[in-house]
Amino acid sequence: MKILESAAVIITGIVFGLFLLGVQRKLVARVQRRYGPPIWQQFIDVAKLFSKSSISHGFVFDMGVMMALGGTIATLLFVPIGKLQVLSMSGDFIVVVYLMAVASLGMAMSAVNSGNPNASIGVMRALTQMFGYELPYLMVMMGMMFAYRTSSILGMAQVQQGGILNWNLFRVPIGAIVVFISMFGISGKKPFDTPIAPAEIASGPMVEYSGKFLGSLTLMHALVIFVDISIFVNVFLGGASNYWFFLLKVLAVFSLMVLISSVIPRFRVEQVVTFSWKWPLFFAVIQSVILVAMGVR
Amino acid sequence: MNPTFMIAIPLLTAFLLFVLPKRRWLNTLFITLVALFTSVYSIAGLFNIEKSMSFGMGGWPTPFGINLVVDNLSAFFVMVTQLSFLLTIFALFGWYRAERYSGALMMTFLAAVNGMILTGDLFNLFVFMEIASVSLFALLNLRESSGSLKATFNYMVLNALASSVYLIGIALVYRATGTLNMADLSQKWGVISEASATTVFLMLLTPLLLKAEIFPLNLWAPRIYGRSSAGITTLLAGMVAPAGFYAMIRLFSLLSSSGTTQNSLLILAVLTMVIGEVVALTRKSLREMLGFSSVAGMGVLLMAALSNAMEGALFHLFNLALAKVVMFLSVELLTAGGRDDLESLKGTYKRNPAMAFVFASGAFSVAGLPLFAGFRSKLIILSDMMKAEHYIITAVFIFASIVEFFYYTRAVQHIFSSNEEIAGGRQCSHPLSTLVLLAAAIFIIFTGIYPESVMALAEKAQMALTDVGAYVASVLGGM
Amino acid sequence: MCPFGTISSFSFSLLIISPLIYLLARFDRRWASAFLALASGLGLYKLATMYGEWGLPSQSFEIIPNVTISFTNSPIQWYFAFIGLGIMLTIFLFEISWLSKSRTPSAHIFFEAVILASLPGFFMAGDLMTLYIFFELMSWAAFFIVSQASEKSEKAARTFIAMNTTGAMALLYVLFLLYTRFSTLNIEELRTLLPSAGAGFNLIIFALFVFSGLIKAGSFPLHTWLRKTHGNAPDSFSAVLSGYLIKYGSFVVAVTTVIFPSLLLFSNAPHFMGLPLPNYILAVLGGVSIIVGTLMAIKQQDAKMLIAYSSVSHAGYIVMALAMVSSYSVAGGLLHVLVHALAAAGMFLSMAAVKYRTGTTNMSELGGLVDRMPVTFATYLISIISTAGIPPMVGFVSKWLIYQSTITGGFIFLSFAAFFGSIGSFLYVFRPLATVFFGQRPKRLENVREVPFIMQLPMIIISALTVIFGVLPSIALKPIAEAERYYGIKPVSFSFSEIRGALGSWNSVLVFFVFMLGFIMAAVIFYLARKSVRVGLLENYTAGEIPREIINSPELYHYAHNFYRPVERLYEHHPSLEDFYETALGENLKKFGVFLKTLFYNHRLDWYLYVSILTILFLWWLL
Amino acid sequence: MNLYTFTSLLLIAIGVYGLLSQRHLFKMLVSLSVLELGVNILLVSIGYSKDGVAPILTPPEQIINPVDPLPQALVLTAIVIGVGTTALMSAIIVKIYKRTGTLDLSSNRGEDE
Repeated sequence: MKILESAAVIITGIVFGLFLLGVQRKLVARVQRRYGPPIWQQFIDVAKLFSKSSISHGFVFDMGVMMALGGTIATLLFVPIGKLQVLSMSGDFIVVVYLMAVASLGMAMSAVNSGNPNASIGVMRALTQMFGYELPYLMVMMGMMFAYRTSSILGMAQVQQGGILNWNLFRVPIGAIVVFISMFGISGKKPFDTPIAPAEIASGPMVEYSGKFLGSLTLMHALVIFVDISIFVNVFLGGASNYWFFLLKVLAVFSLMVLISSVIPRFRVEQVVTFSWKWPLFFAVIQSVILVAMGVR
Repeated sequence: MNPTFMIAIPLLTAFLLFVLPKRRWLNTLFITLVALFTSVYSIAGLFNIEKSMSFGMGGWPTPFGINLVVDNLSAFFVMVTQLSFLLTIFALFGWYRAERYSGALMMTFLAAVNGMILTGDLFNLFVFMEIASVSLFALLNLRESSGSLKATFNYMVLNALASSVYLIGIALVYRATGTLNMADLSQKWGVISEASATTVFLMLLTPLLLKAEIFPLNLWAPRIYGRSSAGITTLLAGMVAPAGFYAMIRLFSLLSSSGTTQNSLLILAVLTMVIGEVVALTRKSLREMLGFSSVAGMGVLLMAALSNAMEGALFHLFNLALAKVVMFLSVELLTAGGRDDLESLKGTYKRNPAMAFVFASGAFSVAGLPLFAGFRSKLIILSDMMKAEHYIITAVFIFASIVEFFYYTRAVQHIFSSNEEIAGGRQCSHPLSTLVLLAAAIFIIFTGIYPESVMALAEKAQMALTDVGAYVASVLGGM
Repeated sequence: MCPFGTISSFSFSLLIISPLIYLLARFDRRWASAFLALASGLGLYKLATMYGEWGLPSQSFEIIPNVTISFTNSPIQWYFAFIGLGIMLTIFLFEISWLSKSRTPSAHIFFEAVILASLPGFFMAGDLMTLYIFFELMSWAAFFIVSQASEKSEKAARTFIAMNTTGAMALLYVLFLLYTRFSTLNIEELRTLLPSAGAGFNLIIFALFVFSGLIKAGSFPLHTWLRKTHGNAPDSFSAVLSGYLIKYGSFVVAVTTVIFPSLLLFSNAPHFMGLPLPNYILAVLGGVSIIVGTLMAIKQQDAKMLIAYSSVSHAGYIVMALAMVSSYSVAGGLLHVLVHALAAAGMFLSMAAVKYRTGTTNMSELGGLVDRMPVTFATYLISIISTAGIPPMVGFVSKWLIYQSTITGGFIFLSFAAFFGSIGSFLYVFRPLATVFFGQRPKRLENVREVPFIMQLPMIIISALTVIFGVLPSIALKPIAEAERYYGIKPVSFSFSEIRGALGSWNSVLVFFVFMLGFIMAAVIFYLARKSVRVGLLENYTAGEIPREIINSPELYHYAHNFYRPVERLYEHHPSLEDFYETALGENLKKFGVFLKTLFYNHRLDWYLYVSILTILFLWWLL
Repeated sequence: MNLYTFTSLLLIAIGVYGLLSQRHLFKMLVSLSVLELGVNILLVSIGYSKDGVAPILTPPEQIINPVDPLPQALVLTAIVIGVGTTALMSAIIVKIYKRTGTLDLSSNRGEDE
């Protein structure tokens, strides 16, 4: 039973994640008054990438990619998706956040081992940026965990039941906004896309990938976006008891993100840090002070 | 033990040297044997002193004539000075042959220092002090190469001044009480009014403070230390200063002094310590550094003595004297009388590993590193000072110890530096000096691990110091 | 026979035979090192047999009345000693081969024998005086080892000894404060006696203990000796310094907060979020230490100095956790001691291995060593994963436990510091990975080989332990829970595979296997696809666009210098405590000394008069 | 205060002033001698009693107003010591002059600071 559920979760993640990427391309195109590719274009791309030949730069280059994809898949299993709760009983928020770091580390390792300086610079930028956006995110979550006395994602979803006004989005509004901003960073959306920045450093970490490597990383990217937004939905939007309803919420949040990011220019790399440490962090601290001092109403 | 021998034998030797054939090795052998004899005699005597004993000189009954007093305290100090002297003689053996004059001067000096410690009479103390000073001055200037003559001249003038003050003090004491015998004086001290008592007391103390290198009367000391050869500096640090210290604490115990006097002396002691340590930190020349450190060490001793840590002070005095003597000598042998700034000392352990080891053990002992003798005595001092609730002074002492630890480890680090190639091969010193100094270094470590033997002596000495009644009784008992 | 006799005799006999070890090293350094490895192994075995026999009376002898050299066995002490001996064992194995790079191998081994001897003496001290004595012995031996590496390291060693002696002397002062008050220095007795003393007295005791502990632990604001000392020490000794010597400080902090019941002592003091103010201030200092260590580590150019600052940051975690004295924080703090010991030893040893083969640890001169030194690389990788606190390694467990405490206590700043250090550590630990092991390999490093097996072995052991404790932290948590029980703190709750915190629980075995599952799935996907073509590092995307002569010089193609320039720029004008201590304290003291020196070097007699009069006036004013 | 005490104090003051104000080594030596002389007179003046008889070779029963003999003995010793010191110091001054060519204490010639 568990195995079936796990398979369902993984398939959902991959399929829906790729679907989201398709939606993104379509939406951006529409905002830019283009027609855009079909929504299933990403499926075609990934299938094509896996069938092509590729270039490897050594053992760590391969292993890093596997670590990245494997780490994300593992993370996915800890996140509750509607009623599909495979391992979410022990889905500790801190564990999930750190498991995602395994994936990032794998990818960074692999990219740097390509020997291309652009990749190194990209990884440096990614890490720098992470230094910026993770802090406000974690500070808000600290307040939430203190207030609810739980670090379980499922637990946080459950306390919000009973009407839309019980959602943390309305109980913890500042925090929700801060986390929403941080999610741009996690999913690498503008203005937080300095690591990729095709015009400056030739797609940064991705510069040396081809064929199945690029395919795996696309899958990973799709999964990261899915996991990330799922956490947001669970923590701030009350989760969902219904599988489809959950996916709908994810889609809604994602669409909002894409719409916003499609009209914003990119930060310079140090601007990311100064910005994140100035406003989101400030509000995050305010929010956690409020949460610690007064709890959740 | 009979104290007369301790004075008479060296003096006799000094004169005999002029009768003996003019052979350097013979002179050296002779004074070595005499030093050995007096040392053994004093140390052997130390272990069978039951109570204090007084010896009247020249057939006079005691308060009128001069008397010598042997008790555990004076015997302890005689042991310290004798050991310093013996070490110096042995360590310089083979490197520095005593000629007739210097041998005679050294013997006179030894007799005078022993006299300073053993005497029970204020004026006699003055006489011995002067003899010690004069023979020391002569020794300082005997060799053409030895340091600054002007420094010596200054020292002599200051010394003469301080002695004059002491003489005035004696005049006042005698006018008021009619006695110069220390034991008798301690009985009659109450006759003097309190204000004059303080003045007289300080007058008597002046040359002792000068000898014991207490600020501000120690301004002469560092230059003498920095410019003189090892023989002289060891005599200064290992004999004159302890003897001055002895006379001082003896006066403290016999003559009651006011709290203000004690406190101001305590502050002077702390100042001596802090100034000495801080300046030593900045000195590049090893001898000068050791000189300032000796000054600071005397400050530590006086501070401990005045803040109820007498036992620790006596034990520390033993350790300090031994370590200082050992260090001065090993520096002399390490540099072969040459340059002694820290940079030029880098890596010298390759040249003379034994002396480097000796220096290190002396340095660590003074710095108070566990396993070395100085650590145990510092511990006792600290513990007693804390018990007497001298919290701030203890903190200052601790601060001084940090500074001290730092510059000593720095010096040792330079000597043991492996980052410098040293020119020339090994230059081992005379096997006898090496052996004796190594034995002393090992004794330092041994004392650090089993301090009981020396501590027992220090404890007995301290008992003798506090037991004024027994002292007075032994001197005046015969009346 | 009392098993205790053996641990003290371990200490003493090692001290006594250390000159013999010196001679043995003169004869053959490998035998000496192997002998010491064997000795530490023996010590470990002895300790292992002593587990559970707490508080045994020990042979002791007095040094001043009621103050003895004595040893005792309590869970915290056992735990620290065990870690220390373990680290020393690996170092000695490493040095069997490494010593050939040392310029003074015999002296090195001799002083390390002294350090090894002082180890059980310090950690198992039943009496604070014992603690102090071995503390000093250790500093002194470490001082000489550090001096041996190079010209620079001599100065570094002086900084080290200056600060450590200051700490030791503060400890000595506090010992005598305690001694005058209670006439005993026995730790167990003081534990029961201290609550009877006043709060003011306890505060002084606490402050001085913390002062000395922070210096030793290398924690803010007294961390300044770490960079120079760790960076310039002989390479393998850096691992000892960071892996085990700074744990002395952690131990002193543990004594102050846990063994002396600080919560009870300050129960009448003002509280902040339920924590007594002194404890909270200490925790904040720990937090600042995390932040400072992280920021400074990011901007280092030398791998060893970078790791040194990472030690500052980790010392901060330990201090912070121990200061909070809750069930989770103490468990987390103590576990973090193990984590950092393993991680720092792993990182420093791998850097020592790199230097052994390449002769430098300056990151911009290195690159691409992953193919040449795979074991070293793997050790470094595992150690940094643990340092950064990423799940399958033990580093995550301790951080998770610390978070439990900061979050449930509602300490916003402390949580912030903990998160800051955790995320920042991704940055700085990645840098040596990227610039030493990855990227273009300079031509002169073409012929670098992996270090000999005897040097790989300790690295493999450390990596294996990091993983094993990461998957099964319950092994390490067992003595920790025992320690908490012993000192009256609610023990942390855990089972074979699950750790239960205040906010939730997680299953370490499950996480590990899910991760492995994910990895296998990814590998299956990966290997089902078409096989890739292996190419060299210089053949990459930009290959066609760069002139041949530049491509042939891989150094030009390696992004390593000023790696985190964008971040560094944010705080490049920061004030430096290191300078502050050196100029404000050291230099000014020297200037003062030079000024005082002029007192002594004047020929004129009237000068003496002036000085005397001034002194008399001073005394008059004072009294 | 009798005349002797007064004289001695005056001499001591002159000596101290001389020591402090003079830079010339021999002048300093002379000042020191004056100082010592003053101290010696002070010592003698202790034992002084007006119209006293020295208790030398006089039968004890005839002494009505004896002079204390002890200070005189002390002074003898002090004088001897003073002579010794003075001689030694003159020797050193000569040596200083030979080496540095000056008798000025405050000059730094020949000094290796």
